[in-house]
Amino acid sequence: MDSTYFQYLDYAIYGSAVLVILIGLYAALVKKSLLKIVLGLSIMEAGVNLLFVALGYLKGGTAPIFSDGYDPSQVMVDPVPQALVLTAIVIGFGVTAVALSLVIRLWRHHHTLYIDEIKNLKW
Amino acid sequence: MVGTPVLFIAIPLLAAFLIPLFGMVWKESVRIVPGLVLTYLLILAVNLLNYVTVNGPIVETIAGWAPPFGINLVFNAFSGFLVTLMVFMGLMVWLYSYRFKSNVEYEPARKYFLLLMMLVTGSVGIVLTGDIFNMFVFIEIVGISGYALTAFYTGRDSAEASFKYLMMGSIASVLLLLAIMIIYSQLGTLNMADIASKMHLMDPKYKIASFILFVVALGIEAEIFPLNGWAPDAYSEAPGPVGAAFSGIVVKGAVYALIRFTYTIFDLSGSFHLILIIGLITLVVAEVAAIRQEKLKRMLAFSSIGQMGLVLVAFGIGTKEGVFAALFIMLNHAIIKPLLFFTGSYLVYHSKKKKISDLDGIGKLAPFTSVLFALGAFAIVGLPPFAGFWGKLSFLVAAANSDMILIIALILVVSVIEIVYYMRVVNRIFFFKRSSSLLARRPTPNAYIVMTVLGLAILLIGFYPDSVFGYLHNAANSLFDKSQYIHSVLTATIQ
Amino acid sequence: MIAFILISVLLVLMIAAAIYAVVQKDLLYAVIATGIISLVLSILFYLLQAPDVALTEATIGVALTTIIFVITIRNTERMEVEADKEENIKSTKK
Amino acid sequence: MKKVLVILLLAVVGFYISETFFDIGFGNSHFVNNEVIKPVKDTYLQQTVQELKVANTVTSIVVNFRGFDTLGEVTVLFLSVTALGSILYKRRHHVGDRSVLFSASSIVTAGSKLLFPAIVLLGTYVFIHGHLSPGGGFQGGVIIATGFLLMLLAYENYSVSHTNLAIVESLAGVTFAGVGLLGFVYGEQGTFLENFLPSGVLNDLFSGGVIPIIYIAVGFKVAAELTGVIYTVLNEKGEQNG
Repeated sequence: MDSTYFQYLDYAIYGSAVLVILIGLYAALVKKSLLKIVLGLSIMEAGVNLLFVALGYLKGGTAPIFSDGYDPSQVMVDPVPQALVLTAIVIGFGVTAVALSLVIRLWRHHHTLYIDEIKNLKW
Repeated sequence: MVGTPVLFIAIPLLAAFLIPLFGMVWKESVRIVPGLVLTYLLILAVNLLNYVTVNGPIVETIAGWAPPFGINLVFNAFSGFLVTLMVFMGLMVWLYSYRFKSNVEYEPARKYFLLLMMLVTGSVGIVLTGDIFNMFVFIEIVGISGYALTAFYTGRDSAEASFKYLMMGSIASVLLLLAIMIIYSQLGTLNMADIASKMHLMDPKYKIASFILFVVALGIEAEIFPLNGWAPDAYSEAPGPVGAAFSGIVVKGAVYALIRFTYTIFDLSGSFHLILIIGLITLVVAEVAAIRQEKLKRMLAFSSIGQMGLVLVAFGIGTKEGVFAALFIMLNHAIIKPLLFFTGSYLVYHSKKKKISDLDGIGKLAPFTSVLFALGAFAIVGLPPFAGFWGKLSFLVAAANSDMILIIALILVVSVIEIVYYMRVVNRIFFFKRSSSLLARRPTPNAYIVMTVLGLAILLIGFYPDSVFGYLHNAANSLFDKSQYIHSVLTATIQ
Repeated sequence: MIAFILISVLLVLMIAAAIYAVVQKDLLYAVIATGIISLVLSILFYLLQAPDVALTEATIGVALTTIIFVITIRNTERMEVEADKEENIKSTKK
Repeated sequence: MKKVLVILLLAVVGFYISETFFDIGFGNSHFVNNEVIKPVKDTYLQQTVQELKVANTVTSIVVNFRGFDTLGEVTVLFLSVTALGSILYKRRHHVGDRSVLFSASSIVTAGSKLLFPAIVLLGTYVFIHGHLSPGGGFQGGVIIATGFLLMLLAYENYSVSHTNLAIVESLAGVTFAGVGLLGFVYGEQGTFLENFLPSGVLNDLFSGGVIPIIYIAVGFKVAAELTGVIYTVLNEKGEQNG
């Protein structure tokens, strides 16, 4: 593969991961629908996960699995971010599930997902 | 040695997994088992703390890999002190809610006690762990238990408060992950001691970036000023004991993390000043907000945020005396604020809006709770001879020794504000005419025990501050001895 | 070269899906767009030599998260009512 | 007004973060100084072959080196199931009041019946081979949970016993923590979660000591927990809206 493409990709992957985080954060902060806020949080987590995995990537590296036919001369990508992201994804799912259950609870009481109608407390 | 630090995590987890099974056999066990676990943890904590004072820190390795590779737990005088405090408060909260929740059905009761136990375990884990990613996992454990406990009552606003808390918590965890990423990308390790020993190699640019991310992320949990929007709602909408648990246990864990990062891991010169300034802002804003509150629990929540600001200011002074004062204030706050929450939630139990004005003249109806509330109020504003006095005194001494005259003046002004709003409540309780026809609720026997124990603790520390001085000094020394922390972790062998 | 084009397309798709998910008023479509983000992400993980993470993201992100969102929408409401309601509230307050 | 402020804030934050990450660089060894730092990943890659005999390094990190994280992670899932139950708790339980996403045709029902065993088998395969190939307890567990999801969607009256789920979940959790505690007794160094069984041969199904055992427990636990999550949310029928 050509090295110039890689140079472009250097920026593209990180850049789009950060962009996705920002889009999610925007949705979480600005949107008025409870479900949109939760969606924003989960988009944000997706961006962070991509950023983390991209951080562990090594050019020309292989997956860190020593299966029968692996080539000892090749470098392996960093396995640590992958392990951490694995944990982060599962935790993110747990938090999303709790958030959605809260959305259902709020719906049960207010019959709306629109945040301004729910606001009894100061935000 | 009587046990190892990992039991603080392993035993509650084992119990948590077993509780559903026990519950199928004997329903009452879901209430009792968490209490037994917490009692055991308290015994363990006291024993280990005494062991540590004599023999130096315990570094526990996990999965048989020496520290930079495996995760490790550090039990030294500083973390041990906090763990003991947290577990003690956890036990108190459990005891308080043991009968408080007796009118609740089996299923919710099981979940309540399980989540409460995990809240304590998670906070203990934050304090004990020596690994930044592991800390993230424990913060999430605390977070999820916290969200669920906040929304425990099916009233309208509790779910809203919880959702707010969850939103802030999720953003915090994303920022925390970003900070962890930056550190990992530079130093290739996640172990705190290892990071601390290699921190000088890191480019200042990355240092600052990750430090800011850490402060913002942990600041959300530690209720630092612009980030604490969730706290008053969560405190006032959560069940009374949970509010006490938040102020007595959870916040302590977050502050610990913040302090560990400032003191041990990062070697930025401006970090102490940053902590000092955010502490001051938090303190002033929270106390000013507290004076305007009409609901008792919200007032207590803002007062709690203010106290945490005071703790951060004390840590930000950056001297050993400052740390000593900060720990003393933390100890006082951990004992007094739950007492205020406990007594307060009984005083406003029958009032619909939980307003302070509903308390008029309740002192005659519920003398015991009222007197203890007054005791707590006197103690937290720092009147002698109660516990809070010594904390504030040592703080003023520390500030004076560092020539921070302005800060002393500011703290005194804030203390006056504090006195004003607490005395206003006490005044209403004892000297106003009863206007509403509401009756006071009699505390359950468990609540009597808990309140008495906490009240006695306040008096004990007030009259014999020497009884805790030794532990606090050791804790302050161990926080300051950065090289010893690094050394003891990195050379840790298996006991 | 092929990998390069593939990655570029995937990244563009991911950002487009993210923006779509945020602006779309129909929450069901927004949720499906989020599912597409996860799908793209799992392919990217695979290309970045992280098959474990790819498998996890594909199962949790694509399947489970999407389905519990869909169930929640089913239990609550499907459209994000924003603009018109805002005016309603303003008018009622006045 | 708020939107503009938020966008400005996000622009600053985004610029700062992306600037930092562009500086770190993509795809190269970005550690400050490999000789001095000695990144932990090198040791992981080495020891997973030499000591643990686990082919998949990610598995060995997740289950052994950083097994404590995984214990915490399973706990997070466990707690979120508990939290879900407590948040959505209702006094009066309407059994069979499940929200129906779509009315399943006979093709769907027959197909899911056919697919269900295959999915469960696939999930089992994935978590049993977690130490050899990509995948493991989490992935396998999730796959099995999707199998149950399929059945729940296809059959309106298909139900999963909460008691059974709780039993599976508890037993799996106890296995995890119990195996961890056994490390105290039988481990060479007597630490929590230590590998106390012989490691075997690399790329053998029975290799890696306790790692496959823990991962299988994780698989069962995750499957039970996620099925519980889906089941709880699915049975939460709100007012139908159109």
